[in-house]
Amino acid sequence: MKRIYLDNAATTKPRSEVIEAMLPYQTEKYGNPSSLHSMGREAAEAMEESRATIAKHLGSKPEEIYFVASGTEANNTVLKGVAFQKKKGHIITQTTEHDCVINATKWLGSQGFDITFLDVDDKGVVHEDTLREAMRDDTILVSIMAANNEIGTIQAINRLGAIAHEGKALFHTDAVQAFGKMPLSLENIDFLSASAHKLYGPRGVGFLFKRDGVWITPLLHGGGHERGLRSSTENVAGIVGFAKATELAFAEMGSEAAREIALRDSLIKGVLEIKDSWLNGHPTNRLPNNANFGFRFIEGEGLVLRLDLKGIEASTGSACSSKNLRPSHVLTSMGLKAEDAHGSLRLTLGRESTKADMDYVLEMLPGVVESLRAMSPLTE
Amino acid sequence: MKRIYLDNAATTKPRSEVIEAMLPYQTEKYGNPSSLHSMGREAAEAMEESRATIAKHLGSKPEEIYFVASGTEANNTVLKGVAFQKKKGHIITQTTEHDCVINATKWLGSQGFDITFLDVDDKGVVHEDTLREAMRDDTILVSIMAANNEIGTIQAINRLGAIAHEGKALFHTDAVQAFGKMPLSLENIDFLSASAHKLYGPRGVGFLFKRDGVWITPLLHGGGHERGLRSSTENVAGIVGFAKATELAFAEMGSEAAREIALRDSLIKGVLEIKDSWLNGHPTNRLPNNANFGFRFIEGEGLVLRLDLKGIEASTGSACSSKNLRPSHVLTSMGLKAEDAHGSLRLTLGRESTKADMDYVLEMLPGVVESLRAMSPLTE
Amino acid sequence: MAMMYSKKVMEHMESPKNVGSIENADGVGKVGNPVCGDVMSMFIKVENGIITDIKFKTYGCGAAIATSSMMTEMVKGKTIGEAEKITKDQLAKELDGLPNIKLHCSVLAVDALHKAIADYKGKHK
Amino acid sequence: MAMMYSKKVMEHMESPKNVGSIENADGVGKVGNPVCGDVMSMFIKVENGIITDIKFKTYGCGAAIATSSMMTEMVKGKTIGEAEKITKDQLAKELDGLPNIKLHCSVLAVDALHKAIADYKGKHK
Ligand SMILES: Cc1ncc(COP(=O)(O)O)c(C=O)c1O
Ligand SMILES: Cc1ncc(COP(=O)(O)O)c(C=O)c1O
Repeated sequence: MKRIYLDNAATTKPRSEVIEAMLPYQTEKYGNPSSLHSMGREAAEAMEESRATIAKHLGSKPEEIYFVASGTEANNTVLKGVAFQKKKGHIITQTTEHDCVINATKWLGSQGFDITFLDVDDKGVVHEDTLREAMRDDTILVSIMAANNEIGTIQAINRLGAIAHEGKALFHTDAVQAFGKMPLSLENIDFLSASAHKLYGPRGVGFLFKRDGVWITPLLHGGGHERGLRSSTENVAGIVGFAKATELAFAEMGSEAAREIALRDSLIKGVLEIKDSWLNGHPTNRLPNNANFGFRFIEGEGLVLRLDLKGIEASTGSACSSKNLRPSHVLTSMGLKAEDAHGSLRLTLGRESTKADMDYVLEMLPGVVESLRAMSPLTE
Repeated sequence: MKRIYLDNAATTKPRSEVIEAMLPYQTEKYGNPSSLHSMGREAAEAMEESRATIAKHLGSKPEEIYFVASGTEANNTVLKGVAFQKKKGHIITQTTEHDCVINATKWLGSQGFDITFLDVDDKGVVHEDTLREAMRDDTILVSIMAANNEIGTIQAINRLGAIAHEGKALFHTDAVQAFGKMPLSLENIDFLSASAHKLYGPRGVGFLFKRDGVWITPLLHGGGHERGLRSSTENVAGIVGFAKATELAFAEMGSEAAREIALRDSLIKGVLEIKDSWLNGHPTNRLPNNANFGFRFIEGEGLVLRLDLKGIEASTGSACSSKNLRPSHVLTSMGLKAEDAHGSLRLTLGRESTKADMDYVLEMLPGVVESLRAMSPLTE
Repeated sequence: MAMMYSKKVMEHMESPKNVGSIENADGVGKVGNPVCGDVMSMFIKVENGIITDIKFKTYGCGAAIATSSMMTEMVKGKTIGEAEKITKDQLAKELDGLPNIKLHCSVLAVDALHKAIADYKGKHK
Repeated sequence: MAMMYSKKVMEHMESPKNVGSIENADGVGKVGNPVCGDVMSMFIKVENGIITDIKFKTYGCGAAIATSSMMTEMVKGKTIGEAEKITKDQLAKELDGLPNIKLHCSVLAVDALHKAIADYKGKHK
């Protein structure tokens, strides 16, 4: 059976160019960049070239890019790093952030920091006034994601960053889903997180952009790698792979986004013909590859497992949600009732998605929904 | 020019079997283990098999193994995780630990924890009495490395762990250099850190053994991966590679250790014929692959660079030391004068090291030492 | 650890047995709450103390559907007394195990059956 | 960021120029401390206000050796006045740059030369 992968927000298939770029640094060029000998220096050079490549595309200085092992680590590094550095104060974030921002922030709340979770509207958008009203004299950090992983909603990070900077707060954005998929301006941003595996790069590598002149407490203390911010022997192969993935993604960003939007919109149109279904998130201001649907009377996991039996790989929301039973906090934050939030289906397109894939989904999905509804006691 | 890699304590060349085992999970089997669909479940299975493999060789339960991104992360997770969990108390470690243990502990000192750094003897050994005397009623954690990265000295972790457990303290061992190179008993150990790239596995993956029934505060909060202890989309390829490297290392552990010891001892014997040279660390109770020499009147970096020009890749001590100018804290802790600590040379053998390599080093090294001494104002 | 369903669970998920409702059932039990993501209804037909027919409707995850389906299979043809003795552990075992996080689904299936039996007993006192 | 030496530094490291000492030197300057890991001695020969010969001995890292060697090359044949004007930045530039962490080595080389010149001046007042 042909398999159709529509879970690109969970992780992506590394491009063959990425694998090829990585391989030498996994095999022959295995030096530790901290080693003084030739092989060490060769590894250090590859790493610095990768840093420069990423910086160029992001629009930062190379020395503002710090390699880490994941988006989660980048986010934890900023949130805890600012908090530990400032020792006390008020942190603002919002309700539809990724679990790693939510849970790191909640933990800081338990350590004596004041936390505000901003509300979003029914499309998942954080309003500027909401942030403006929450700002306090002792606000040390505002963290608002660039684009949401479940519903794809894009936030106005440039304007929100400006509001944070009207006060004394630093501004962080989790761009794990957005980096390489849409243009990002660093104008009002002090920290930005990204993860390679969302962009056809390898798992196990991410980066943190940290504006020069801001210092934060490291999360991983040690040998002083990454200019003291993130110690650990560097994953050179992963870093080289991330740079290659970045280069390729930026080269085709505009055209690929347009292609995916067209496919995705045809998918949305078709799916919404199913009775008692709706689109979660913003109708237009969303990531090019994201579609997220609700279906009344049925539960998302059954939907995903039955679609899988038809060769369609999808998700109920964040991939992480398979680890707990609560309905998506993103959907309930937008005002969905718990029972409606349980019935969500996320389809996230990728480079390899085709019109034929969309057609196949539109052919299969109504029957799957139907069969689960026939089984549901809620339709009675 | 043939190149001879004698920096295996810094990092190792991933085995071809490891690269092969990883490749499918970088290319076709790229699912996120948290995804419910087939490819996600396939990735989850590969990950759990890897966990089981490592657990079997370590002698733990699979669910006591937590994958992380590096040895540094494993160590930071334990030190900070115990500290944050207990909120206050006394932490004991010792002066020749890796920078990541030293610096994480010092930072905890700045956060209100009491810290004791135990002294070592002139071979780098921590004595049981030293620990016994330092134990206090409020000691929450004792962290002593299994084997040192610079001088290879092996600590009696089983007996030191027993002493920690006579009190109420938990016991951690940094086994980043020891895992897979020597037998380790978990009898008196609550936490153990390891890193794949020291064992012919990939960079960017490590594990933390955490005994069941002990809970610590996570360092990376997030989606709840690794049973809530370490969130981040899992680096499945890296994990599979680590398991393969572990399997192969344990299969040949005894014979390879014997082989390396024989080579290393012949090297030591030859090098010590150079005037004003000595061996750092313990003469016998050291890692099979480690040799660390001191040469009076010359500085280590020059030595490493000049050996590199002859095709020999070596190190002055810890690879990390290329980032600061202080003499090795390990060597000064053992009582070496700063000027003698500056002149150290670490040669760490690996699977591919041969007798011919040792002979070549013995042929080249005396001349290199000589030429640097001729340049040194200290010989006057 | 990631959540993994056994092959047995997946089979029941793919083709659940005894889906539907029974008109004029002798006993009906409905448990769960859509807010929590699981609702199960069980319908039984009883003749001479034997459960001759049983059907279910379930809103919920794969484990909820599979345990419902498995329960109906195990119960059909058994006496009320035998059926009442089926435990959540037996159910999970017959399904070759359930992920820890999903064990509550087997509780739900047991509850639904007990409620249907209680309903039957209440009506036929 | 990892430490990277320029090709020029490595060349001087491989074959440093003017290594050694000068017997009966007109000026000698020794700076640094073995505890810190760097010691440099510079020996100069001066004729008619021109540094006609210069040699060095250095205990230290690659950058220390390379800056010493480069300094001797730059100084030889220059007048005392010209030699005194050589700055640490010129030295680093001639070596195609030095890692930040190693910039102090260029300071050391300048200091050693200045001390040798001061020694010469003190003796020939
Ligand atoms: C003893 C010891 N602990 C910890 C580490 C850190 O491991 P990693 O580089 O994987 O972070 C190393 C090596 O770098 C080491 O040798
Ligand atoms: C918005 C967002 N932030 C953070 C993360 C965490 O990234 P990683 O899995 O690389 O830790 C993810 C994905 O998992 C994400 O979608």
